[in-house]
Amino acid sequence: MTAFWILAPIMVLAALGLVLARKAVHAALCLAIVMISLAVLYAAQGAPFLFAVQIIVYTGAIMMLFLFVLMLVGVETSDSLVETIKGQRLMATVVGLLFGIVGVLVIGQAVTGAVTGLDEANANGNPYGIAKLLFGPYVLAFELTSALLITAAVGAMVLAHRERLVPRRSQADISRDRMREYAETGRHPGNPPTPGVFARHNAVDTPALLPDGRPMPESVSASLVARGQVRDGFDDDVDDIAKAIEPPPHAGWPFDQEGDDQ
Amino acid sequence: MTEYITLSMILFTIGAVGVLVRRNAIVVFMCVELMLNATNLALVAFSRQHGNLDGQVAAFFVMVVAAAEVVVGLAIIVSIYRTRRTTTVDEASLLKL
Amino acid sequence: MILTVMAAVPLLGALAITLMPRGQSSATAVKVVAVAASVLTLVLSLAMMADYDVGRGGYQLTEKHVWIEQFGVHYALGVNGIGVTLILLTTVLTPIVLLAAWDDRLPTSRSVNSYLAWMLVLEGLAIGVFSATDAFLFYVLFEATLVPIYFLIGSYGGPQRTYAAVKFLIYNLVGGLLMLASIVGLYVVTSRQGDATYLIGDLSNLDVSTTTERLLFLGFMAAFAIKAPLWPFHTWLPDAAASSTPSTQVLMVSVIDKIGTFGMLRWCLELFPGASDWASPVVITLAVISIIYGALLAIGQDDLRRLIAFTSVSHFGFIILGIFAFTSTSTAGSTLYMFNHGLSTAALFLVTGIMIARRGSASIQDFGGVQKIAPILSGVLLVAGLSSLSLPGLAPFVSEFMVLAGTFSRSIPAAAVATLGIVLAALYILLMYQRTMTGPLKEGTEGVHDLKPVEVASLAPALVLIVGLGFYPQPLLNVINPAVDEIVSHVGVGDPAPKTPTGLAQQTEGGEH
Amino acid sequence: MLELAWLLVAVPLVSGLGLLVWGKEGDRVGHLIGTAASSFSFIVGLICFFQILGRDEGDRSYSKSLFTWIEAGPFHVDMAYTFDQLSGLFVLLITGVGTLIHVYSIGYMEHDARRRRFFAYLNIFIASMLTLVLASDYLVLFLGWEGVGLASYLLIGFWQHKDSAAAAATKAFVVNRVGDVGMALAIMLMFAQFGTTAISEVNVSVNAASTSTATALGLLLLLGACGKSAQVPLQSWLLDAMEGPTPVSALIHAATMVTAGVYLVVRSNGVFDASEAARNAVIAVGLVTLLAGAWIGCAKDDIKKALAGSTMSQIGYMMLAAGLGPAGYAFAIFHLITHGFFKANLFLGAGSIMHGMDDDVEMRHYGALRAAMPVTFITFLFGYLAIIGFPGFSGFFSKDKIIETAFGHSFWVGLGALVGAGVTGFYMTRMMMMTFFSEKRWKEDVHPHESPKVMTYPLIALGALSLLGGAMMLGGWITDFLEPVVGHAEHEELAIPAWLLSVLITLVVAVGVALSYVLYSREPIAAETPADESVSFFSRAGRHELYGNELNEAVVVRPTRHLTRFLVFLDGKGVDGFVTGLADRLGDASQLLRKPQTGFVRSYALSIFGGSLVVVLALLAARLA
Repeated sequence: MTAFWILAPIMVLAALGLVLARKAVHAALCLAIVMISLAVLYAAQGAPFLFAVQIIVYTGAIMMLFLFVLMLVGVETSDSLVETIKGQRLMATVVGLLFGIVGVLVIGQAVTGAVTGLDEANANGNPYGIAKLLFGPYVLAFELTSALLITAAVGAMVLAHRERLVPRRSQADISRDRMREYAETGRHPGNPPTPGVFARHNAVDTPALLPDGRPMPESVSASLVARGQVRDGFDDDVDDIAKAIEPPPHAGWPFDQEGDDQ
Repeated sequence: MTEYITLSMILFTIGAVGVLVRRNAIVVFMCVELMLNATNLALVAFSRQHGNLDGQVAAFFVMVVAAAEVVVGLAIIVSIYRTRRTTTVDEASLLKL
Repeated sequence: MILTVMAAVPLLGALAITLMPRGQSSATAVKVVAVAASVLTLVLSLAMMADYDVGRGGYQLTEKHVWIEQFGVHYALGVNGIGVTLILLTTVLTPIVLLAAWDDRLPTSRSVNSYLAWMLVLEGLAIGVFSATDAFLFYVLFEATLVPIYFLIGSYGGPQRTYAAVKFLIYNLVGGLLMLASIVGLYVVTSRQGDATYLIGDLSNLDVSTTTERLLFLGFMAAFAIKAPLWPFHTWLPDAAASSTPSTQVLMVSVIDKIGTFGMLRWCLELFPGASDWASPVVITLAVISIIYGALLAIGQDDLRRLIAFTSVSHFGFIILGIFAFTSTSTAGSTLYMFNHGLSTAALFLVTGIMIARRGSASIQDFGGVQKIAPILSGVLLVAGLSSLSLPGLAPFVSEFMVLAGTFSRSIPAAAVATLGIVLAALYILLMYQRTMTGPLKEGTEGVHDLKPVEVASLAPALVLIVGLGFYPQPLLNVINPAVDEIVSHVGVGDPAPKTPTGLAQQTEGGEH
Repeated sequence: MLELAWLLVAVPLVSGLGLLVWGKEGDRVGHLIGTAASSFSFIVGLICFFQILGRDEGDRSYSKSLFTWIEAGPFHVDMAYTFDQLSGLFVLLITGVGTLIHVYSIGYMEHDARRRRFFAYLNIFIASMLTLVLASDYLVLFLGWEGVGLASYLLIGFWQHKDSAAAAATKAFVVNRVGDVGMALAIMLMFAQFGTTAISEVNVSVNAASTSTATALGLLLLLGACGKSAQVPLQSWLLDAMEGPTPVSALIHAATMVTAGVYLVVRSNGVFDASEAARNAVIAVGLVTLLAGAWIGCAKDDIKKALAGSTMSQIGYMMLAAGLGPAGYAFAIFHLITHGFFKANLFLGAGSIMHGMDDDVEMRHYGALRAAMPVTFITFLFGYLAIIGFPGFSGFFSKDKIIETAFGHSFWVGLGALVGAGVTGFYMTRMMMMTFFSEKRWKEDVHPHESPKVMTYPLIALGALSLLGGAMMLGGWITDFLEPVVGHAEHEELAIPAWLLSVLITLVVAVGVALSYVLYSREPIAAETPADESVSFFSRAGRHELYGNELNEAVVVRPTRHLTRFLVFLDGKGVDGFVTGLADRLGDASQLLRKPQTGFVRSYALSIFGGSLVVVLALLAARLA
């Protein structure tokens, strides 16, 4: 029971975190926490099979799906928390509170009586018990869910699949377009330099340098720029080096021949 | 036993409010998942209360359905994103008189 | 069998006309066919009159075939004194109307074929309605008459025709739907007492609780009160009349509006005597209001057609007053009034129609001193106007006086106020006549030349009938009386006996004179 | 011939309608046919009259029913006529004077293009007046009553191109119609009360009915009579009716139509005998009209309007006599007949004066016409002497008898009648002075000449009748003749002997005449009507017809016009507004319902969530309750 009292607050906080997080990724993590602690609770409730399924299927697969789609859709789309529909937030909280109170106070008390526990049901193992039920009375439901899963998979594929309306752009096309664009707009036909070229580092977040020393912002991937994680500390490196090679004020020969190359 | 039900009810309500308040489609979707998990918790708790495994089987089925639903839901969100470049729920507001 | 034939002939005529080629060249041929069809119906109606046994009363020339078995609906036709009078009115007026429509200028895009076809359809339906003795059949035809008038106003009327047509339709449909509720109520009530039936014979001695009877009555009454404009429901009539051709006005006001009062007389009184008696004080007050209200508004009108429409509202007030006074004199008077009002309003509408067509405007101010350049026209207008203000010697006076005398013995205040109507009637007709016909010739009215022989020929029958029936209404009254006595005895209120019958006075006085 | 008495009505009616419908070619001979029809009726009337004279005292009333006019349930009306002493006298008066006026109109309307139509209307008038007089059922009487109203409408508005004529015609018809409301209500009351509207039966059974019914009946009939005979409440139309041609004024607005009211009262003597209150009302109306008419007569400068005022006053006399009960009926009829003669004579005289003075009616432009129109002058003089009651002339006999009976009734009523006689003397002398005796005030291009023979012969005939009319009174013939119809009246003695009263009356009249002579012969009469301000209150009131028109305008016409305009507004905004308003409200309601459909998924989600909450609460409530 102690597990419950430890996990319950965590779960509630995580749930609130899910709702209140600014960034979608944080919300996803909170949800993961909730799911895992739920799994533990299942174990505490004498449902080891569900414990495993929760961890593997639910948190492992479905949560990952969410993260995957978040990545696809753009993790950076943090929606502003300002409310557009007039009175929506207020009403939502009011109705929510009311529902919660009613639920907790009334339904909570409704359940009385001793807990019979699952010892004899899990006599020869929880998975065995569930399997007996699953392939006994619930076999039809089981088959139906399989059909459901198939259709869901096909459906998702159909939805996400985009018909190729335009013929695939071959390499020849790409080069011809690049040259035309260069002619018309003067845009450099070649690929943008990869980050880190001629720069102090070859890390992904360090922009490449132009011959005159200015950084090239388009060399860093857009998502890093959007997230503001582009290393720009390039100027201080230059200063350090400049200071390092700065002749002492009173330095002699190699540095005071400024007159000869005018 | 009642504390499990209370916890599930709290999670369920938070999930519901989350659905109503958040504007990002994916977060809304996650809140729905939270609500489903809350119900699973209640199911398991009751199965233990009554001493038979039906609750757990129901929870199992809920998980299956949730999986199918997430797949299709996310596919829809992706296709909306791809056409509209946005995932906020309020953008798709043409379905009105 | 003759009733079905008589209803069918105009419908077939209409069908024939629609099939005939359209366009200017065949216009006269179309008109000739139309008039021929209506004259044939007139001949048939005279044949009907011949073998209608006046003395026997009750429903004659009946025919009955089962139509919808489950509802107990029959295709049942039959005609009593009142039905005969109104069918005669329809068959007499339609040829006159078709003749009057001979050179109506229709909106360019419309062909004369459909214009005349709709009128013949209207005549056929009207004959059907007047001879239906099955409540369901009556209701169906009652609603069917709305369609032709909607199209006649909607596509051939004046500038505001669509508004007027839609208003007319909605007004009457609302009434119709209320009546539908009662028809359904009837089915429920009759099916509870044995098999469901709609025949007027079975329905008239229906024992049903007073509240249901009153509700059913209100359903019927609503539809009829809107159709024959009773005071609060009259606003559609002036608009419809103001924006439709003279022929449509005549058909609408003289024939189709009579279905409302006919319905009250045959269906409200026969089916729900108790409820009618219960509702009679209210209806009498509304009728008196519509008499005075219609007359006052007629005085205040500037558009000729609206003026005549409001006079009809006033006359309908008299008819309804007569019906709901439940004395045989007043009821016979209101039936005769339906016939006479049909004639006098037809004459008025047609004459003013000719005036408006020639002058090009319907407002009274645009006329003046027409009497000098069109004496025959002004003479006919004067006679029609005098019949409308019910001058003794012309037909409407006989019926109006019977209505008033009958109502007087029922309730003195109602009759007294209604009699004021005859002064207002004199005002609105003579003021209109004075403003349009007398005084110096107003410039712009030179175009109003006198009546052509064909026009005089089309108006003459109506005028001759008005004068004839004014002096000798008895043949028509003999037809009406048996039917009316049945209805009044059916309502059971009976005639109030005179307080000091002459016989009694004779003895006391010793008759020394 | 009595059974053919219906020809009296039929022939003028048919000839009237015929002339109306007849085209242009009828113009040449139209007027002759009209006069022929009228004289035919006169001859038939004469024959019938002598036939009933031939019968003995008791059964001089012949009635015959032609056909059932209206028969529905208890309501039964026969188209029947009764030819008895009273209607006989009237028939002779109507057809006699009518024919003379037809002859006169041939000359008077000579140069009027629509003469055929004029004679048609005259014939229709004669026919409807005869229907009125011969009717033996109140409804048939009502038929004649309104027929006469229609004829007067057509004849007053005969010169329709004049706006004033058309307005006067409409006014006459509408005011008559107000009277007819009373008449119609009376007939309805009879039907409700006695179940029949036959004149004889009603007048008999009215005694059995309660006096309140009799009074109501009497008052309603009086209202009808006032409308038709232009008595005080409804008298405004008579003076405007002078717009019509002069023969019309003579026939309709002097001799026949306006006396229809008196005929009605006399014919319904049973009703008036049964109720004291009704009789007093008739007396009151008669007296007031008598004085009002005389007053107006004194102030009017238009010769026809002055004569119309005098007609009103004389009919007041007749009404007064009729109101005095059985004693007065005979004298009312006697005065009615003599008045028919001399008033027609005066009007036709005025007509021939106008004929000579280029249709100018202004007495101020007359003067010294006795030389220019000798025949007109003499016949006018006879009429003048008859109307003021100069001894020996017809007026003397009939008016004295009325004043005598009036004194018998009550002193004040008698006095009123006496004063009336005096004032009559005053205004008639004023008219004679201004027209024939004072100095010439003619306009430049006017040269009066005697009217053609066809106009003067009727004048001479009427002049003679005005003189000899009194003969009917020899030995009280007329009272005995009418007794079976109007009922016996015992002759009560007055405080003073009869001859002394006659001398007194003649004296009063002489005073009136002298006063007027003095007033109008001293200084020359102004050629132009002096302005209202400079004239005394009496003349000003007289000129405005005692402000009768202004009263009608204020009390009736203006309120009705405002009411009509308000109702037109109410109908447009109120009733119609309500209906179209209903439609708009429906539109607004549907707009309102559209608001919650915002399109946002989350607001729908909120409503689902709220719904589920409500369901939970409902379940709890159900469980707990």
